[in-house]
Amino acid sequence: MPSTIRVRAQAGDTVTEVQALIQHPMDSGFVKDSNGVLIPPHHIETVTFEHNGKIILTADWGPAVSKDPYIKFSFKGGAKGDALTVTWVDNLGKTDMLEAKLA
Amino acid sequence: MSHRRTVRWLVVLAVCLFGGAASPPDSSTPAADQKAFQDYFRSRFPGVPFADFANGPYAVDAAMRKQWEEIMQFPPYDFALDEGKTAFAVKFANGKSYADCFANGGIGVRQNYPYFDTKTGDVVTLDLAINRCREANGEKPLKYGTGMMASLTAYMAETSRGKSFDIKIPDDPRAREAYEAGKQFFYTRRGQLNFSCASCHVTAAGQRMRGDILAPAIGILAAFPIYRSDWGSMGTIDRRFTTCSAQMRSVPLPPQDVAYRNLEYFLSYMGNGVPISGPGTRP
Amino acid sequence: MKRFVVFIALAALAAPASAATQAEAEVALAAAKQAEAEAAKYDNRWVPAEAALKAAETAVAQQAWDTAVAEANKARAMGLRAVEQSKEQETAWHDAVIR
Amino acid sequence: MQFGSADYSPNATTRRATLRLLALLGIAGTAGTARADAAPGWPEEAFHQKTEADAVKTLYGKPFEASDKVTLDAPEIAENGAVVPISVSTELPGVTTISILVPENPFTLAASYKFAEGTLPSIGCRLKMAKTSNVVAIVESEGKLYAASKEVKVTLGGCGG
Repeated sequence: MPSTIRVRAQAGDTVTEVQALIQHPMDSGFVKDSNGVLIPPHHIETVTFEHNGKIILTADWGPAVSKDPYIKFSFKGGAKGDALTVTWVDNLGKTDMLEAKLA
Repeated sequence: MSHRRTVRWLVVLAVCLFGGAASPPDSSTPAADQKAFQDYFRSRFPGVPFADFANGPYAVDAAMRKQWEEIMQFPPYDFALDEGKTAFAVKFANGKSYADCFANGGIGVRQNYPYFDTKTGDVVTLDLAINRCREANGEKPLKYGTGMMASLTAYMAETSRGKSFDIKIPDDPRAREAYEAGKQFFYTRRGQLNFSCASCHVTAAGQRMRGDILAPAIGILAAFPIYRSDWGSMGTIDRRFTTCSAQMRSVPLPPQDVAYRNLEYFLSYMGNGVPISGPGTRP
Repeated sequence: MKRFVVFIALAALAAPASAATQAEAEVALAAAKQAEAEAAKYDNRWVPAEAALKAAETAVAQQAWDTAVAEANKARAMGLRAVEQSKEQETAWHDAVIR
Repeated sequence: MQFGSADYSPNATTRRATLRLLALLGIAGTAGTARADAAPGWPEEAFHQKTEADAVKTLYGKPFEASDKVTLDAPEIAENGAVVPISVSTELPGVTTISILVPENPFTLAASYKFAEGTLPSIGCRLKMAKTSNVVAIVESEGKLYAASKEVKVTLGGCGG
């Protein structure tokens, strides 16, 4: 099975730009299905980004984050080949993790 | 508009001459239709470079374009694209693969679909070709509209980006019939709301329909399959046609119905010269 | 607009007849099905017509004859209107062609 | 015609990933407790507040002031309320968190980001908006809160494209 996490991270001269896309329904709990039954909330609560084992960004998300969520940020330092780890956990306790290398 | 009135009189005259038959043949040729169609959109949207019609509503609305560009920084179809690429390479049980069914191994050929098959006598869309390939190799056909069919067509479109639609109408009366049927479908009003495809994508193109900007008909299929935020998932041309029908309060036809295939044939031919941009994203 | 007026007028005609019989419901349903089949020949069944037809079938199954007649008449009226629309469009579409 | 949606099966519900996350969030050894199935440290109460004031109070417990040093980029008219691109950045120093609020949504707080030293105070994301609303960005800089807001119009979609 392919990862639910997609990362693009490019190390620049001074900063590294990180973009990530996560495959997740992000059901808010406010939407009904075609039978009129409320779809229970199912959304990511926390995403953590680590650079060489050190946390650089933590995202806490509610159900208002769009389906297949996207995030973009930058950090100082970071060299080609460094490890970037992305981990998410949702309200049902499901989780996924991806270890990428900076390009 | 006197031009319009003249046209109307000519139509009335034509109807009289041809006795008002079910669908009197239009005297114009596909090539003349195409020129008129493209000229219409060029003059309607003079600021839009022709190739940009591949980007649908984003070609004609700057504010929407900005949001699209943000989405395209990491487009949500990325997962489907990867899935399609992987699936495309997988061998069937008999050892063959999709590549064996298509010219150039299926790479960079999207712009030639749909084509008229003079052997089978019908219009073959890319989606249909994929399923005919599967069936010819003893595999079950895929469900049309979304899922794996969207992923495979996404990958095949992606390998064809920048190549212009190059739809041909062979010298075969059946091909011409399919074209004419597609043309008639495009301009025919149906459904409780009494809309035709042209009502939205010609007459009202570039205008707002509820919250959305209506895409110009020219090149409108270049971006397919698309990830629509409204769907929250991928959809093929079938999915778009069926939802268009439903929005006009007309019961959708089955995916790949001959009427939809003919429509795709006509519409793609009108867009000859517009580059493939799929897979795409739309609101 | 005119179409809507016609539609509403037809819908009004389809107002439930009180205490319809099973026979009346079945006749109405058959007529509705026929109209929808005709519309289907033009690839032009209307979504609400199909919905009314389904409602009529459900009502027949539940022996709710009044509802069945009302829904069937609604479906038939819309089915006929769709056929009329399609016949009109057989020539009218030429008017819309970009030339 | 009913089209199914994509199949989501976050496969890697691995023990390793879970443990790693728990460890990351500094609560190693708590696996097996009642809340072990949700993200530890996720500010649940703040995410359930229905007004801007309550959300900020629950999350931060202190007031905020408007600042032109907070840059909030959001469209004037969302092309689809389901996917509204939002970005927030600031030139303020010592930024530790940035939160984004949508007061007209059922729950006001949409997202909250914690920045480590060396991470630039700038974030881009995509949010759902139920209807036309202000979007409020709150930046925590050297312990103080600064805000910017912008109205985003959300109209009914479902037709074009």
